[in-house]
Amino acid sequence: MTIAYTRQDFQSDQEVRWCPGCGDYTILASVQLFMADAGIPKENVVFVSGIGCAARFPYYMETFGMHSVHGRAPAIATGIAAARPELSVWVVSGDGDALSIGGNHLIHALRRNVNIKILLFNNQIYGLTKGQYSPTSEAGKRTKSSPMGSLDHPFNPVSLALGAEATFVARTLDMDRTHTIEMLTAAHQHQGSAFIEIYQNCNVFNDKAFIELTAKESRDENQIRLVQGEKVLFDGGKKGVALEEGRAFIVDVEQYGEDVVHTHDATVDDPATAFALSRLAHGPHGPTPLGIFRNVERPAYDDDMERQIADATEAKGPGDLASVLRTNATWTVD
Amino acid sequence: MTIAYTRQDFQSDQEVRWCPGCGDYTILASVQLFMADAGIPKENVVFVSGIGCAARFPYYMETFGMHSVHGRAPAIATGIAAARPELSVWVVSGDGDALSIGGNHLIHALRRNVNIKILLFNNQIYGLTKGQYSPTSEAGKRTKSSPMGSLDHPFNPVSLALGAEATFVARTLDMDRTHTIEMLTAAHQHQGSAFIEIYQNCNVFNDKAFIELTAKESRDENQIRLVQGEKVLFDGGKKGVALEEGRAFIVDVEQYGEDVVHTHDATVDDPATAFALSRLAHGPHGPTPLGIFRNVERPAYDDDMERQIADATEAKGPGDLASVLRTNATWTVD
Amino acid sequence: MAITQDSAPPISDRERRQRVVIRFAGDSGDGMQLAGARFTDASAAFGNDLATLPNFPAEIRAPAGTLAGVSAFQIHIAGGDILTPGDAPDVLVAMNPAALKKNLDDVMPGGVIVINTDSFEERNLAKAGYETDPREDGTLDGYNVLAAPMDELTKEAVKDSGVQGREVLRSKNFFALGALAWMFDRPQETTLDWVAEKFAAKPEVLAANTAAFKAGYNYGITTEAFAHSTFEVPAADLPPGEYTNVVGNQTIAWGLIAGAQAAGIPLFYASYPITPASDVLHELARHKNFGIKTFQAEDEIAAVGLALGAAFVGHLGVTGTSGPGVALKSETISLALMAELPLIILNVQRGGPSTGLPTKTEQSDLMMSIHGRHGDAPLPVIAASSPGDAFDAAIEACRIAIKYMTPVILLSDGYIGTSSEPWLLPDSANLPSFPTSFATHIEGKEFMPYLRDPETLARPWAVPGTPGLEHRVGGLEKDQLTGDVSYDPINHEVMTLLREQKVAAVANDIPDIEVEDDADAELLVVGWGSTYSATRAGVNNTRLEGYKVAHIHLRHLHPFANNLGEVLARYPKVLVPELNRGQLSRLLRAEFLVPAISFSKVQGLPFKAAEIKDKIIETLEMP
Amino acid sequence: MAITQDSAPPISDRERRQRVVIRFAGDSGDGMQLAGARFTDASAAFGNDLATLPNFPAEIRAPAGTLAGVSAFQIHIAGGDILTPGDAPDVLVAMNPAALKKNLDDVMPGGVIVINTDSFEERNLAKAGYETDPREDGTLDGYNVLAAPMDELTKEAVKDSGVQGREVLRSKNFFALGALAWMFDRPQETTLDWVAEKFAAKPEVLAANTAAFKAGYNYGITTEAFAHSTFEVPAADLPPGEYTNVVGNQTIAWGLIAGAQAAGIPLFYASYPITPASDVLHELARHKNFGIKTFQAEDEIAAVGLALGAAFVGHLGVTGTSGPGVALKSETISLALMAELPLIILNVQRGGPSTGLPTKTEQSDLMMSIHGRHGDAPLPVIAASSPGDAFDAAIEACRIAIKYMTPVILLSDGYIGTSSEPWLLPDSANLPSFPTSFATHIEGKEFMPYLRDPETLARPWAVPGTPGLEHRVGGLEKDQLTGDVSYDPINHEVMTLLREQKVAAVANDIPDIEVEDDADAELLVVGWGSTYSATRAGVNNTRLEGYKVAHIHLRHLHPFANNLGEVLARYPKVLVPELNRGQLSRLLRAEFLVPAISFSKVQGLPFKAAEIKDKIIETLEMP
Ligand SMILES: Cc1ncc(C[n+]2csc(CCOP(=O)(O)OP(=O)(O)O)c2C)c(N)n1
Ligand SMILES: Cc1ncc(C[n+]2csc(CCOP(=O)(O)OP(=O)(O)O)c2C)c(N)n1
Ligand code: SF4
Ligand code: SF4
Ligand SMILES: [Mg+2]
Ligand SMILES: [Mg+2]
Repeated sequence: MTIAYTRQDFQSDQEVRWCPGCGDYTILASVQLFMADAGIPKENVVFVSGIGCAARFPYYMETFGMHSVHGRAPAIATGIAAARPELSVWVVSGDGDALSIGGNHLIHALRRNVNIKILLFNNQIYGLTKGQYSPTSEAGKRTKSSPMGSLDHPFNPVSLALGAEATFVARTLDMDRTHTIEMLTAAHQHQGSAFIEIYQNCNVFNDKAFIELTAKESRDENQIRLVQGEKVLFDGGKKGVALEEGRAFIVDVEQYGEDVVHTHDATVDDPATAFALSRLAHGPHGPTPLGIFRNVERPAYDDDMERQIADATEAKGPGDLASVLRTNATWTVD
Repeated sequence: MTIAYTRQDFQSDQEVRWCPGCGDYTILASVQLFMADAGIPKENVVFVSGIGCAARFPYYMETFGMHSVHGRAPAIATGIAAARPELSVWVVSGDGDALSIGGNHLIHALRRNVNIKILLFNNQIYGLTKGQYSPTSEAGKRTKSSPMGSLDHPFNPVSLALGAEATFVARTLDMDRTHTIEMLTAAHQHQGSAFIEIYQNCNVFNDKAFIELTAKESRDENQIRLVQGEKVLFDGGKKGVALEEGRAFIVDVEQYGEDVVHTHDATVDDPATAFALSRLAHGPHGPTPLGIFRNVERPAYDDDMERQIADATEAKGPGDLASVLRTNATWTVD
Repeated sequence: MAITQDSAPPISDRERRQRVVIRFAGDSGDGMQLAGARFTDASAAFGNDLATLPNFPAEIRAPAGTLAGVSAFQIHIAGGDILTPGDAPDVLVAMNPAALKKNLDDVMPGGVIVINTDSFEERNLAKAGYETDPREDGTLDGYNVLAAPMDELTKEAVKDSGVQGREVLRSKNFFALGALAWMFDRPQETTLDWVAEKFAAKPEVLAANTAAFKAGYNYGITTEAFAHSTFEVPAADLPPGEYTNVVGNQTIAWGLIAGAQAAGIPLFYASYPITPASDVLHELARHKNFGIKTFQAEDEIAAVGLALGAAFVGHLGVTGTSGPGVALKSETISLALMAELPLIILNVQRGGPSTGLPTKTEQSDLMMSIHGRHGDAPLPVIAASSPGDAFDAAIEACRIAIKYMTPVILLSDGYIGTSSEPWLLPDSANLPSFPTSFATHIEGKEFMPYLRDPETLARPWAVPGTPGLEHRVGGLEKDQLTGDVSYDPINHEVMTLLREQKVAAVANDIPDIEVEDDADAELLVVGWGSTYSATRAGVNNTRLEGYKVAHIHLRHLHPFANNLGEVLARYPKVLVPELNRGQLSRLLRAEFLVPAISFSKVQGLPFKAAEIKDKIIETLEMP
Repeated sequence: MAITQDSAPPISDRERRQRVVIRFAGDSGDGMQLAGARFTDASAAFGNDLATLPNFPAEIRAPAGTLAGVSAFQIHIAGGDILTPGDAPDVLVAMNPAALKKNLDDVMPGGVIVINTDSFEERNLAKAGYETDPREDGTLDGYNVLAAPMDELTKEAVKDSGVQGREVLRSKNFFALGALAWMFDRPQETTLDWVAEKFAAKPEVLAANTAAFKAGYNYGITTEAFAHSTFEVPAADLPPGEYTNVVGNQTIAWGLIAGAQAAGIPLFYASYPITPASDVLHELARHKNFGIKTFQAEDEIAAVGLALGAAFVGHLGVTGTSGPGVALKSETISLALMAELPLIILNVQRGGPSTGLPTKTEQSDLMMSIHGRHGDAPLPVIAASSPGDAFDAAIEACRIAIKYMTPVILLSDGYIGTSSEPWLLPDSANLPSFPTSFATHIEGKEFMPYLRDPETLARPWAVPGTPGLEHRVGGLEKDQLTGDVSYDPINHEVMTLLREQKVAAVANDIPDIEVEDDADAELLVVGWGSTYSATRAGVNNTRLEGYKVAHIHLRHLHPFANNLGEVLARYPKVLVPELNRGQLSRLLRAEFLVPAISFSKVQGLPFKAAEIKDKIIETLEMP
């Protein structure tokens, strides 16, 4: 049964309160458009977030939702999905929320492959607390808390997710609704946890962080689209990605020919190729891959959990409290 | 100036209280032997641990030490190293301590490249709390908390560290003192954070977890030694490791010849090759690489921090409180 | 398997004792916990009333033979109604010199000491810190020493069983157990049946343990020494019914199962292992056929988050831990309180602060339970008072959490969690039932997730999967009706008061305090939690000496029962014994302005009844 | 730059007022905070005593023109000694309809309303929820309305400056500021100098703001309406000295710098950003030339761990946060307490529980500060009472932490953190000095890391790099001398008591409470923290009406000053005003058994002096 929804069905009555021009608006629209088509009964959808600008997201979705505490959304969502595997559970998180305070829950949710879809709105800054550097900010960034430049070497969220055994890892751009919806659809179809890094512009505290990927004059030479089963070519086919000694390189296709260019396959079990691709760019500077890096099958945690319950019930019969209370020896006093 | 120490100089007066036969004893000996030769003044050495069997380690070292709280040692050690970069700061942690509760501090310490050396005693079990599965236990493991088998897909600590931007990543075995000391020495010489996974046998709750790597009859075919500048050969040269499409494979050298075999270079900046090697084994089963996966240079956090202070002092002169108090406009009432 | 009393052997010319305290002590490797547990089961089967106290060595396994490595198990058996595992053992079984050294001081003057002479050789004596052999230097003067070469006798007994090498001496504890079984006239079958079932898959071990046990029993029969030290402890006159012997970490798990059944919703238990709470996770993990989901999380913060997530979607979310873990959960508990979702936080308390004394008992997390959150953040706090009571306390926590849509802190401690007592099995038919009613449809125009039940002040529980009730909860202050985020000053005050009043309203839903009263008592003893047995025994013993003392024991620490203030006001003196530095006593002073006197003990050990008695008398005699 | 008073313009035929409260209100984008801050500086330069209160919209930027988007800044200027930013504004500047709507109710009857008429068009009226134009429907009857088309006038004024498009109207706030400067006779140079310095790099903006300011000023001079609403608020008779205007997040940072200098050790500040504490991190990060290390950690648990690590190696370890962050730090604070290392935990409190009201003030973390740790875990708690006082409170926290080798909780709140007051600069020569003495050598045979100073009970601070003093600390219970891990029952009790006594001993090292006394007062008002200004003003005003009231204000919340009990006992009634549900009042009741009466306000806002006065009178008149 498909359900006929429109975007409006997923708009809550709350006024949307991000700064005018914030990338979060576009992502919200993409998610609502995706939901309208995805055919998931609205009452079965749960959005969970931590704290941050991005984390206001659930308030704007006319679904069930929880705006929880900073960094803990992946854990709370895991509880939701593990308790009720039939629900469609989504986490919305910022780069501070997911990678700074919440890093541990994120990596554990990914390795467990619990059925939650994690959207990381990466604006490379702490928006809500007014502009401190985040774990994805470039080293040397000057902010209120780093007036002489940050000393932190940033994470590459895709590399980190792959290192944490994630089964589905993708990257997209706030402005590109079509691509975003494509990624959301694939994540939804994936069994288990899915991680999507969404480059999101914070026009107030970190404007133009992704300009190399979005500006008309540079985007072709900087957007590397990963497409399943296709050669990794970009810049109008002039450039391509090749792999050697376990590492990915950009090659001039005219010079080396298309044969050296890698054909993308996100479904290979070994994440090493995906990892190599993730190292092409550290942050959105220069040619940067977008698309699905990894998409492999592994049993979902919540399904396994249900199976153990079914197996136990089959083996022992449904639970009988009276007999549990008699686990230890009993005796009768008359 | 080198200082003449013996192992005894690093033995504290506390009775060592691990279970007889525990792999921790051997590691303690290796660390003490390494320290005796390393030439670091004893009073400049600090061992920091969390909680667990492994975490008792500092009590047995006649150096400064802190047995802190569960999972937080990397953060505390970061404070120590950042405050006093001249100290030699070591973290001792278990697989639960470092990867379960402490995962976030671990990955952040690694990406920041702060000058601490992290030893992960990986026995693939929670020893101190008597035998629950850990984030490195194999899926399906039956323990008290997982009587029907654990559902968790384990971390590969080396992959995780590489995904977290670690500059130095190695793996060794408790029983192999020479190799352990070699790894400790390299970690000590590295500027910034170093991560060593040490396979450690817990003979009480997870005996023989590493038997494939240690048993006489199987160790040759399962220990892949990574040696800088050398071809990655093992099993007496019969087998080797080759890289293709970004992934590492084991090849039969007799069949394919040595030319296809990869030559190990841990100093390449791109961690993708190291990552590919880390995927050869997921847990100590079958051919498993040991040695230094990655060893690259990046400025150490604590050094950078000192430099900013020096720069600020040079630019503004040493701090003058009286003038700071006059940051805002002042006026005089007579 | 129910063992009825008729299987007990006939009574002979044994010394008749109303109560006896026995302590099994040996090296960690000597199997003393197992011996104690078997003796307990046999005593239960015999029909004694009993209470037990295991005492493990501190977390890390200490070298064999040392004082740090001594493991002990104490059991108090009696013909009458007893409450504590006993203050001082009448009988000490010491399997090695360290066990003797560490425990001898506690033994009653003239008590019986059973020792394994084979272990009294030089190396072991040195490890225990004995310079001379205590058997020979007068140390044991005044005790009744029963010595047996247990190593040798065990070896001899098991030689045909098929066990080899190190395994041989593993049966030593069964030898000791056999000897004690003879001394106290315990039914042999209880133990032998257990061995047969437990070691069914290892026939040599089964044979060895059986042989060792019988050898011990027969050694008792045939040996002079033992023959003159036999006791008869009569079966207790307990209320009729079916009994079993339980430890608190079991019963609290079972109580949670019963609570979920009473509520008609699935149980979701998320935890991160920590001493002494881990066994609750282990126990629940065994019962997946109840539809129970247990989850070993990456840390305590994740565990409470998981349980809260499960609660949001309609499960009975529970997270169990000990003090350090509760500290970590504080922020998320506060979220549960703001989101007004049911959640149970079990704290099996241990010695603090920080890592403290992880294997020891203490009641020092009471203040944190009540005040350990930022903001004005009240929630109900309930404490179990014994292993048996833990079952009921857990059910009560479930009831309140769901009815009032609130997180509840359920307090147990290391003593309750690991000690055992006989427990009259509840009649399944009479177990409480409080079926959950989820919101199913919109009342009025719009769904109002914070519209309250006028009586309980609880908001509706509307779970995902219910069409039309889509809504958002969160940690920001909420509008008192719509639940939308509200920064309105007055609304914040209203909501703060509503949260306070809702929790306060629980007081109307719990029984009044009943006083174990001596009509004109001068002194009221107020206890809570695991001190119940010692406090009750102490009070009883004081009364036996003619003093007038009243006693109450609190299950509800927040809110207090409605009549508590009035009860306290009745007595000139109020004494509050606690295993902390006076935390309940401070709460009573703040709430009721009574000059409660704190009796504090922070040694990682339970009170002894005698300590309570002495303190009561001292307090009564104070001007 | 020091501005002396002589630069103030001459006084004309203005209406003389002893005190005036002015509120600037507008859309978040209207620059009201900046206008308020500039007016504050000008008033300070003029010589008024003053107090300010910013009021930002809640965290997320709300759509322009809505009520949620209104940002306000209130300033109280006076000729006499004032304490609060004022209860109700005499003058409201409303830059748009929403600002009017949201603030009008607060304005004093007959007050002055300055409005920007250009913003009163349909769309804005609708966004503010006005159905008819309040300028025309009688809403403003009874007020003195000064209307100016500020958009138009600003556009006109800046047209030659070079700013374009959106930038043009950015100068609107300077127009309003100019008009107010005229009304209140503020020196123009203070503002113009600031503009010149601030926008030196942006000459067009400099020119535009200057032009807009002057246009506003001149509009005041030339317009009838404004000309008749001019005030003279005389310069205050403050103690002589050099003044500056400070917000608490600045002074507390400076106090930490001063504390580290007094101790002669480097400051290490580790923090994770959180409203309203982040500015302390930002301020300290600017002063690396003091050798200060600031560290933005991955979370609050890491931050406290980092600070503790730094403390272990001899730095002044400080970690700053707000309530939710302190909740997360609890476990590690407990470790610091067990390891007995100096550590300062700064809590700039905000509205709770959970995420609560992040941008609003509250005092509801007091109980958590005192009791929010597992185990018996006492530590000193100190509160700042105003922006200026925060400097001294921070120094005091440093002194106690180091002298007693203990973690100390230092409480501030959103009000102190973000509001400002004039502050008499301390004389650098008289700043406290308490040089740290690290352990440098072994006394006796062996280094005893837990051998205590007999007076303070502090253990030695022996830091890495000191040969021979190698030792280990940790969270397990320690032997009272050697510091080795100890599971000994009596040792645990001794150590628990020692930790308690050490903290209690701080009471001997702090000044006795001095009462602002009305000799035979019937009522004592007990305040703490940021309520100081309102409480003091409320008490003063009550006294002016002839009531007899005494007042004390506590800096030390744990332990209390030695004479506190005795002081409390002197008064028949004790009233405790707090921005929480009665937390200090409960502590006083528990400690001293006094029937303290709680006066609670939890609206995310400070007390008004009038609220305090009314409550005092009500309490006095109660039977
Ligand atoms: C426990 C806790 N610590 C700190 C904060 C303050 N805080 C709120 S959001 C945030 C970071 C926001 O950054 P990010 O996650 O990148 O989200 P963004 O605002 O950029 O979307 C911080 C530090 C908090 N609310 N709770
Ligand atoms: C906050 C907290 N949670 C839980 C514990 C209990 N705990 C102590 S050690 C440990 C895990 C030990 O495993 P690992 O780190 O692998 O060390 P090992 O004992 O195997 O060396 C746990 C869960 C604790 N001490 N503190
Ligand atoms: S601060 Fe940045 S991320 Fe936050 S709402 Fe504004 S533009 Fe968006
Ligand atoms: S439990 Fe395992 S890891 Fe711990 S001391 Fe014993 S053998 Fe070693
Ligand atoms: Mg961000
Ligand atoms: Mg382990």
